[in-house]
Amino acid sequence: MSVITVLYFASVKEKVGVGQEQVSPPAGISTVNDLMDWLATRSDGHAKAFASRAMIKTAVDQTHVPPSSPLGNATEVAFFPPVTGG
Amino acid sequence: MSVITVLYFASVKEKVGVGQEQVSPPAGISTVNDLMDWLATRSDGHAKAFASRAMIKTAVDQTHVPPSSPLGNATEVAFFPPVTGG
Amino acid sequence: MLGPTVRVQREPFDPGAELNAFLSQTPHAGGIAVFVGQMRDFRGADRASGEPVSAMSLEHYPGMAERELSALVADAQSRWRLDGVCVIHRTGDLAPADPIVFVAAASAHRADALEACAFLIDWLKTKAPFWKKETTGAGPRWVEATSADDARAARWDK
Amino acid sequence: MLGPTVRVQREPFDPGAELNAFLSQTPHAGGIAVFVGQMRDFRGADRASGEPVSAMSLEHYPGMAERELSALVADAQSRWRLDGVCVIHRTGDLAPADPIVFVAAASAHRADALEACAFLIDWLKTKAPFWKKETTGAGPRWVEATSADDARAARWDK
Repeated sequence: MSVITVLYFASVKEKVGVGQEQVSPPAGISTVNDLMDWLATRSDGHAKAFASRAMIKTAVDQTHVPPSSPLGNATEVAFFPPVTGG
Repeated sequence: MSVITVLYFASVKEKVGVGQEQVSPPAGISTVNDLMDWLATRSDGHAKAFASRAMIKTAVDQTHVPPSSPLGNATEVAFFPPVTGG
Repeated sequence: MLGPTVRVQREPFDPGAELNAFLSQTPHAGGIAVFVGQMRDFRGADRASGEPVSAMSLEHYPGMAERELSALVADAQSRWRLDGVCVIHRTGDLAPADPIVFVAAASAHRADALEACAFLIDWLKTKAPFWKKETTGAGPRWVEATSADDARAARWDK
Repeated sequence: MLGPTVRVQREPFDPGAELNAFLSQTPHAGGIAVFVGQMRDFRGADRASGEPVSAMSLEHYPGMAERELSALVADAQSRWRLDGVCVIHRTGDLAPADPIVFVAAASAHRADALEACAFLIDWLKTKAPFWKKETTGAGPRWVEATSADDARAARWDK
């Protein structure tokens, strides 16, 4: 699988400790859920960020998707809490 | 019965020919409907104004009322078409 | 909080200036909903099929117009938690695109502001004693009330 | 008609100036509905019982925020007949009473404008990637999404 830019926002970013990273997930990582499982193993911060999975929203290539979505040829995947703008 | 100020607005005013008049209705004029019946006899313009009774709205002392309302001690009665502001 | 603003005036008003004045009076509101009605240059469903309108004259019932608007504002204040309300209505001669009416409602929470604003303009349209006369190619003519306006107002009947 | 306006900006904006600019672009509209969200100086249901808030910081997802707002505008345009739409959203550091969001919708008829405006702010609140962090006496804290916002947005689900 090619390189994916992973973005974190708001409380998710604070837990992970960075706002952005480039990752190359191993074979078998085919859905957003798979990606979260794998990212959670990268550091204590990642583990903490992905612990409350129900509170994390996901976007693939800047479009909201459910976590069961396939990654396909995604180049940008974002994780963030429920939005609170407006 | 004492003197009542009668006001006409918009198309009703144009038909009656005046915007305002002081009237002293005879005994027996006890409701807004009675007043309309009596006013309609005052001139051809009045008759024309009150011909399409369903299209006339009424206010007694600056409050919307149905035509069956008693006049009571009203000092100001207004007749006008359905409102079209805003 | 200042009391509500209700104005019926022959002079033109500036919607942007009115909005900023209203906002300055409601600094603790989270949501402010506003409706501006302006003079349309056509009659009917849309401009393409409508009859051109070149001028408008707005008659009102002095005294009752202010009373009725104040009563609508009081009703809105009893239905929703509002930080402020403002209703301004023009009378007299208007040109196309002139602002006719300005309604604003402010609240801690947006649902109250949005609903109060819609309520105020819907009820104003069916209760406040104003009458529009439009000038078209066929001359001046009184605007007729619509059943759609009655239906929208009826949604708010308790 | 000009295309819709969608702006995400760090700079403050002037709601009155934005309203007048929008009105000048929609001279044939009969009704213009506007919503202004401004920074509240308290958390909770009302100011009397709420926790004071002294500052706010608004984070957003650059790129997706603009895309999502444009998609909401396109959706509104497909649901209602609109003469114009404008959405402006602040980011960065805000002070109490600063305008956060400005939404405007113009139409020949007021029902379309009022409904489109309510739709836009309701959906913006649940879909546009912005996050508020409020500073209270206990320090900065992320604002949590509310089920009331979800419920309001769900009213518009087709």
